[in-house]
Amino acid sequence: MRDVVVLGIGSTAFTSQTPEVNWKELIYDAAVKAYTDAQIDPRRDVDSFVTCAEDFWEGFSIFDEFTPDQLGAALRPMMTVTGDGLHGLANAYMQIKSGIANIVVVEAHSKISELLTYEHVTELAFDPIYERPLSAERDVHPYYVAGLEMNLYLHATGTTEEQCAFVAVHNRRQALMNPLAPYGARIGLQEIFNSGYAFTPLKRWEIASRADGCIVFVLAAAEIARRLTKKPLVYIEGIGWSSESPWIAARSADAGYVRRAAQIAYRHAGITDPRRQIDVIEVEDRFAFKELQHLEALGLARPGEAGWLAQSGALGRDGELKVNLSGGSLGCGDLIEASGLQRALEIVLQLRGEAGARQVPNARVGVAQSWRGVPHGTGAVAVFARRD
Amino acid sequence: MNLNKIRKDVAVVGAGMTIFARRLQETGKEMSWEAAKMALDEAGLTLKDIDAVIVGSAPDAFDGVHKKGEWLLDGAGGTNKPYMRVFTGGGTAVFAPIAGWWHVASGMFQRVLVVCEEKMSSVQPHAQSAFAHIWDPILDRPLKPNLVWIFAMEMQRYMYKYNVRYEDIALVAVKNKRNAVGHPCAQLADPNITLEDVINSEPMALPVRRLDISPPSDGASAIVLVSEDVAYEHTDTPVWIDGVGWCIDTTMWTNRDLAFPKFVAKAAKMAYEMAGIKNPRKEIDFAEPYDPFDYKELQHLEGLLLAEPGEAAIMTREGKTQRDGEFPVCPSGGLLGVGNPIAATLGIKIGEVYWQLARKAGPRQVKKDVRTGVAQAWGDLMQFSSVVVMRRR
Amino acid sequence: MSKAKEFGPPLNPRGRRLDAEDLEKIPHIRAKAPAKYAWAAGTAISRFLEELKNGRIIGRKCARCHRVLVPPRMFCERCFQPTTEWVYLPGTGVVETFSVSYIDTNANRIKEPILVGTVAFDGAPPHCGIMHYFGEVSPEELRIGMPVEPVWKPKEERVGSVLDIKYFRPRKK
Amino acid sequence: MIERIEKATDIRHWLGDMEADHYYYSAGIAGEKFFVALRDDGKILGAHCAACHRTYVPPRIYCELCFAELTEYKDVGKRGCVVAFTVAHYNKSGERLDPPEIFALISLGPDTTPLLHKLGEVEPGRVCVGLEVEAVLKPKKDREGKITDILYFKPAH
Repeated sequence: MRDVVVLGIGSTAFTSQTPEVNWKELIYDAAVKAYTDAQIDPRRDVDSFVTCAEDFWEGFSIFDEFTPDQLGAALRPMMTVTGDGLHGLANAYMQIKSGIANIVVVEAHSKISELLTYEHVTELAFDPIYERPLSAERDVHPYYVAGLEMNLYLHATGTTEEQCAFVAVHNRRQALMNPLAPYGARIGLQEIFNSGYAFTPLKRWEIASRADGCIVFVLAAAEIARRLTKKPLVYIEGIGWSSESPWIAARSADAGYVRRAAQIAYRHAGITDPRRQIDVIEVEDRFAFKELQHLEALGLARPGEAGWLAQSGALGRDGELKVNLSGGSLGCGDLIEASGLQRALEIVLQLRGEAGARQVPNARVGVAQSWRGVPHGTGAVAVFARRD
Repeated sequence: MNLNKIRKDVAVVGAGMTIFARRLQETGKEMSWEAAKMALDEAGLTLKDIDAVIVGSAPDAFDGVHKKGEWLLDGAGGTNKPYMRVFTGGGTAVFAPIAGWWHVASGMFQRVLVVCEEKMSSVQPHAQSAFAHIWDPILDRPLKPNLVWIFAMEMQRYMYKYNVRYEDIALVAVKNKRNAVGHPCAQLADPNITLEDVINSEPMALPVRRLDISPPSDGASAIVLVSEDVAYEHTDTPVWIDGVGWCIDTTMWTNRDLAFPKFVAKAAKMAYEMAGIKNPRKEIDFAEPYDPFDYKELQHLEGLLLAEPGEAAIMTREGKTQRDGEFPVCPSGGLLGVGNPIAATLGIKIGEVYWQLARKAGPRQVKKDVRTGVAQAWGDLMQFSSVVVMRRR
Repeated sequence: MSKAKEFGPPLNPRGRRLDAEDLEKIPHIRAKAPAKYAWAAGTAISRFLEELKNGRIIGRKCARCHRVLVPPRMFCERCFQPTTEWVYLPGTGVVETFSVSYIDTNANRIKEPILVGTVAFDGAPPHCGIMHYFGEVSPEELRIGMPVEPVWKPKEERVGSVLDIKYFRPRKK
Repeated sequence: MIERIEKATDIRHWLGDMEADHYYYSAGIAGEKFFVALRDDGKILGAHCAACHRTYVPPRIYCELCFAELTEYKDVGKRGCVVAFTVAHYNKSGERLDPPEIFALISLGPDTTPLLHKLGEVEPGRVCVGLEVEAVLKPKKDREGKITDILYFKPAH
């Protein structure tokens, strides 16, 4: 089977609003950057295009209609994955592995500032018969589900609220070093606690704010990429994805969706001892406790251990595990379906040595992980590496 | 690069579908399970044998559930498995199997389940309330369009440019609704329908009349795909997916000549090249093109390069596309006869080609000996097509 | 007679049909699904709307393929290059295709048909234009290729919307 | 993108929606069993998968793990214990809820899947994982075959 590499990346900055451009123009910007980085012409060189979007996020019954032009995909093979950016990467990866394409473009974006009823639409993802009526009655914010999950996790692992708050402090501070990130801040534990309970035990400032932005990846078969670029190639060594039962009541304490996704990705990548083998880590942290839960599901910490690592400063550029140096969702904003691709972007920058002030010296293997957010248990894991 | 050396060959070994109806009591999850279970049963597999699940479903605005794919997950068999939803509008019916194909062809998975679901009866007062939002919000929606308009405008342009008579187009509706009499899931089968019935049916958006249109439906369909490494463990007569293609044209539909679907031709060429088909008219034995409207069957046959522009109408008039004709088209009864639960038409496109090639189609079995069939679906704003070539070896 | 003889696969497909009168008899939920948006019109369409308010149609030219794109966009989807120039169009054109619609947006039947179609603009490449209504013409007279011109709303009623054009009518000689 | 809008006032937004009049959600085949039993008999039903030793609450017509058809419905009773809970302080508009709403996952027996519902007649500070609770139903005449026919679960004594 052929190897798959990242040939190019492009991203806009992430901001809370993007009033000056429509979604097409936003995506075009990121696409031009990615094609310039990959040194390709999308009209000539690309075999297939993938976009990641959900209709209700965008406000179109069939958003797929509105995807091709801004990527250079008119009259070309192009598709929509209703999933996170890493799910999009997985399809591109399989297309290249199957030989049906040599170069595939993956785009994921957020124009979520244009959705005026985000909370209602989020609740629309709940089961209409058994779940939605419970929160609809008093118009309760759908993020209560995150509070439930946090309670499950804390109870199962003995992790403390304070340990979770450390994640929110760290990721916001880390974001100050990421020029793309809008939500960097120098705050302490006290500010997190002062923000108050939103959905006990979850606090307000442990919840990521939303952001707009777009990220484009160009993937290629390794043998093709070698002919096209002299840049160091970042290989996708393995990619996996998995889902739990969609019922809110079926949420697991241990993020089984990540554990199963990681099993697939690690098997392909030959990762047997993740804590030793992986140099940089980007995990989903829309809610601060999720970072800890996901680290454990990725096998990077034992159940209940991640909180202690956070508390002791072991999760950071100078710690044992280089986690969410981009600032994560807490720092970059909740980019909706682009969240996973934002994680992958940071990993590629780190492995290429282009991460600026955040650069981890000699990073060679990185893992990016996504979660599709409340109320579902769906996630993906991708392992990237330098081979040179 | 020789593709055959890279990829795993992929076979269909089972298919299933619910009945198609205006309204079903089942939830989307329950319909998905009914179809998926039937496909697994035909393949002699259980859910535990399945490595990954691919789901196809068209607008969330029909079912009224955001992230509909996630919601359908347990009914589609995705619990604790790699689960993927793809979405290319109406083209999803034949596109979800293409996504299933690369799950297997890539070597990632050996046995996958592809499930397609649509519940159009949830949206009130009418499926049009969901279709109203497929248009550009600034340029089109202020004009308060109806989905039928785009078909009417496309049909008008098609008839004008290629000199196609309405009477020949209406014959497609007659043929497909009669063919559907042999289908146990059919919603609008009619053994006695005549050309006059179609021509005299009430005007919707002229040139489109009531009987030119397939009905909105509830339904689900599923197929099981397996790798060449295990195909013969499950059946002696696997049906192989030998070619896949898909293509989307620009969003700016008012900037295109709507008469000929270039995107269908490009998708078809991609699939034919992969299947090693040089002369599609000679090498393909029958077709299941997407027929949400009668003229679309003709336009799609031409897009599939199985007829010259304008010729498909003549083939229809001469009876060549009848089930016992020299080139059977929509022997299932198509969307016009069986029903149109958008993505779930998987069962009458890919499903029918599979049953025909496996010689399991019962009274729907076409007369001639068929070895190569093509299934096609179409979607978005008259801009997307997916094409699959299947063979019995 | 067994189903298998009557039909080929799918054998014994399931599904419980509901009639309209069953709807209230079985357990169900009726609910609204609030989904409201404020889409950014973007660089090109913001200007397009502003010019509609002025009673003008504006396009955007691609320096690579020389097409004038209407509705305008800031990049050409064929060349994948930024468009470079604003170009006013006369607003006249020909009927590219049309329909005589006896149904409205919610599929309700209407007596007076809506005449709707696409107009290919003069000064733009072939087939390039917008969707709109036709007026001051009977369904029988309307035909593909017919020269048409826009009928604008009075200036004070225009708000920067495609509805600032009332409809297109046959061009006066 | 080379040219951009440079004046803030030249930017246009377009207001719209993606709404139908409303949606009709059928409760489905298993849902009909569940809601009729709840409405008419005040019972909470689950569907049992013998192969997986699992009872689904609310019931399904299939086992999502083995895909077996489930036909065995059983009354799981109205008493159970809290598996997880949260106190929700905000509504969708970001306003504080007073009083807050308590949501919980409630297990109605061994090997049953938990049910998502609300807690009532209890101070938020007194809720804990493992708390024994029982369902409080609407009076029979007010029950309409909806999940809200169960008002909430309250501590069992």
